Amino acid sequence: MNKALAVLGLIIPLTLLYIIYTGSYSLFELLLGVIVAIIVGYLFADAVVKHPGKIYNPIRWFWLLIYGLYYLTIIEAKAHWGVIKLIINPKKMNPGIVRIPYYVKTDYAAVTIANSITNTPGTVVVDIDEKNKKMYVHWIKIIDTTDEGARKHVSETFEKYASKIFD
Amino acid sequence: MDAFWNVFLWGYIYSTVIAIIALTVYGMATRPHLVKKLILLSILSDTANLLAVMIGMRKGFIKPPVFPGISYTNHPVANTTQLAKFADTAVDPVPQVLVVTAIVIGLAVLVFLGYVLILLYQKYGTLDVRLLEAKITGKGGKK
Amino acid sequence: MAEKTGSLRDISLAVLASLIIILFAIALVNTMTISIPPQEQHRWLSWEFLTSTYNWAVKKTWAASPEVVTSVLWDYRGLDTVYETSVFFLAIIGGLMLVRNYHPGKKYSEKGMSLIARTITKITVVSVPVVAASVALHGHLTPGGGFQGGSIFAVASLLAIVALGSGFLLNRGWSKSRLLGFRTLGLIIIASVALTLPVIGLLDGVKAYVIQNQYKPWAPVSFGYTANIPFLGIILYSGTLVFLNLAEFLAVSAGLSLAFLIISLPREELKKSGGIE
Amino acid sequence: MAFEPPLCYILLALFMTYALILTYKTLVARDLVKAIIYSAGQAVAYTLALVMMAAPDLVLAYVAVGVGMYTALFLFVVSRTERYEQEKIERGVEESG
Amino acid sequence: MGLIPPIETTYTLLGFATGLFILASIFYFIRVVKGPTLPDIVLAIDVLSYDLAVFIILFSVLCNSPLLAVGALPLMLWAYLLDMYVAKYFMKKELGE
Amino acid sequence: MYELVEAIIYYVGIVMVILGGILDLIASIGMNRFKNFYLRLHAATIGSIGGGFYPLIGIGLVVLTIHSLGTMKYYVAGIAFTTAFFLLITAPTGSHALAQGAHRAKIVLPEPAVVNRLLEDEEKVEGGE
Repeated sequence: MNKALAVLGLIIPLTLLYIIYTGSYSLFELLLGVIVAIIVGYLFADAVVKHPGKIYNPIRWFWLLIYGLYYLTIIEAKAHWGVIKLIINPKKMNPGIVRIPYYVKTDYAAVTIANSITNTPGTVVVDIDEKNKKMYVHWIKIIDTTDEGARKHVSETFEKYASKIFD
Repeated sequence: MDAFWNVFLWGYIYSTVIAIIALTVYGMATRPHLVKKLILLSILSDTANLLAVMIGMRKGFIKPPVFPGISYTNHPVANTTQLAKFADTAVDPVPQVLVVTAIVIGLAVLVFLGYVLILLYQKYGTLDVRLLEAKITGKGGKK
Repeated sequence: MAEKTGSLRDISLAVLASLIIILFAIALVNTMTISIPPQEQHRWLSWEFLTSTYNWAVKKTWAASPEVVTSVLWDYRGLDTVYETSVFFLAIIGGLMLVRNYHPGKKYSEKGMSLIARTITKITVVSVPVVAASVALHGHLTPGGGFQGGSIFAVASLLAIVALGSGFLLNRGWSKSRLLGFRTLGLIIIASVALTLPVIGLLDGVKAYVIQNQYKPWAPVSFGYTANIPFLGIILYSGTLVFLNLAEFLAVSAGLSLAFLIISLPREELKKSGGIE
Repeated sequence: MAFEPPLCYILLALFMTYALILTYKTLVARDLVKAIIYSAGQAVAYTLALVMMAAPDLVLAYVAVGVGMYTALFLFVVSRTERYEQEKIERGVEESG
Repeated sequence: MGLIPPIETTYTLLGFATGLFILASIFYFIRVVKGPTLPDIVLAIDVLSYDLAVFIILFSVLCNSPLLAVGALPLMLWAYLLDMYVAKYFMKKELGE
Repeated sequence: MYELVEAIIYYVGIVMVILGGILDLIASIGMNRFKNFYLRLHAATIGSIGGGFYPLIGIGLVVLTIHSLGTMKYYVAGIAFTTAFFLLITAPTGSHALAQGAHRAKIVLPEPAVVNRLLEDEEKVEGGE
């Protein structure tokens, strides 16, 4: 039952991927896409979707959209500018690895935070400790070396949105 | 002038291909490790395939040999002028066809050789040709 | 000192080899087997293929597909490709000697890499087969086909093996016999598609060829090329091409997944099942 | 159009140069893993050369095979066997073997 | 129609961007050849693949042959695969675990 | 109205493509200027996001306004958007995996470093056991 719900939840994203990749929009292609999505979902769905109910919740999708727009425009622009300045003048950097705790529950939320951190130039997640819920982040220009201080500078915004989207 | 540049560039491109073939053949002959030989063999087969495709190129090229704009439901009848125009700008498809299967077959053969290498290592404990020779024949290797 | 002379010998050998090959190349160019720069006119054969595969006016030589490469691969030169597929099958079979005493049904390790790599790889493993299926299904319309889609699918399973552990696929039931079964199923579909028209021709008393796709004046049986499905429109499926592409997709993806699944079994497993010494 | 044929030939020559240099690095690398990575880079260069030659079918097949699978195969073999290629071997090892 | 500049201007701008990407690929390639350690080489090949994937799509638009663009997705994905192998090889030497 | 939307799409796209090219060039120079593998990871992030993701989206948008391509413009745009999506999720994962592998195997260590909590914690675990 759970698996059937998971497959149903995967049909829409996978069909969307199929249609966008194919690039021709007709009813027949849609049908083929749904068939392919069902077969692939049958093969792998239970590994990807643990709680199928979350896929059908439009509020989470709304927050994902807001977060995506905010992240891709403002945060990325700031971070890019910071590292470009360092490329022009490499003497100003202050690198090191800091420890950052995270307080979200699900795997997907943790991965969203980690990938958001890595995707902003200037910070890269080097290692992740699943048991103690800590990430080790290589930061090119350290402002604060304590755990909570570093979290405030690096990942607090991401965490707020990630818990809204996935928890 | 333009023709000179074309000939020069194509001479350069063909010489790089020939140099790669020479390097790989030389390396396969002289490097002692079997995995290195396998890597160079893969590069050699790819280069041969590339040379085949290169011979199929044409002067006014840069169109793949696929008639564009056809989908499952939208398939207009192509008339002779369209087809002639398409064939005039497309590259030669025959070498590409020969190469498509050659790539996958080459992969399968290399996978097979990889299995053989693993078995060889399990039996003799080395993949160096000189040591292997010594172990198989029971005498000293190359003197 | 010995090091130096060795490298000198290396360099001189390399120069000698490249000289020989350059002489060969000059000979080839002079005898006009290849031309520098590339030729302006088409060769006869390629012009024939390019103008006839999608020529609705001359239906006795066409393949009903705008994709010239796929139609040469599976129609004009189809028998050759079938042989090459079986060579590929035999190479995979030869590789199975590593796991002669392989016992399915036990739990394998599913450790994998870090949390991030595992989660993203799961998403990728779900998405890549969709792309592979799209490439294979449009093999007769846009670049792509069975070989290409199969190798893309195989890379997805390779990704699962590396980042999630080979247990992810093995515990899911992708056993050796099942994958080999899919591999054989692909070959059987290819063989039956190739033999359908000769059998029909034999029953009807007309001529037909192995791997015949479209109608020929001297062999008047064919697979057809369009299907009129209600609500969906007229679908161009190009005769045998779509079936052969799908079968090849199945065969290549199962075969390559099997090959990499076996080579990636943990060392103790391999030793137990291989029975080496 | 922006890409006249001579420009395409220059790009093709550039990518063939990449492939040549990486093949040389593959040949001389003593560390086999390094050699494998260089050969993957050479596969990327060949892919671009195939794009220049207008062969999309080959690009799809070759990227998967050259970058994805050759690398995997060789790394599997190397991780099962030994990593370094020795230039000289000790005579003592030979005698005992 | 008046709001969008003519198609030649678009092609000129895209051609300029393509030149930038080719120049960047040369610098990445220098890092591939120089890269002292193994992770450096892999990282440089990685970014080189991303760069060239963008170049493939730009090239297909500029040459007015859109079917050439298919190579971009595999090229980018298999670079990711290369990362995975090498990282796994570093961490435990046993790839199928 | 339709023309206005098309013009907005076009200008956003072309700006993203050219900005992406410049960012990619800067990132490639940074790859050569930075001294350490861990520092180069940051330049690589610029190369993958600024020099990969943004131009891909940009090309997808620009192609949608080139009508001479016919229906094939959806094909190119679809490939561009799909590639961008995969790039957004896989590029950081690749960087992370590479960094983790390099640090675990101690192939390169982040030097100079103001503070290295990861090394401290690893040593603590090893000392405790």
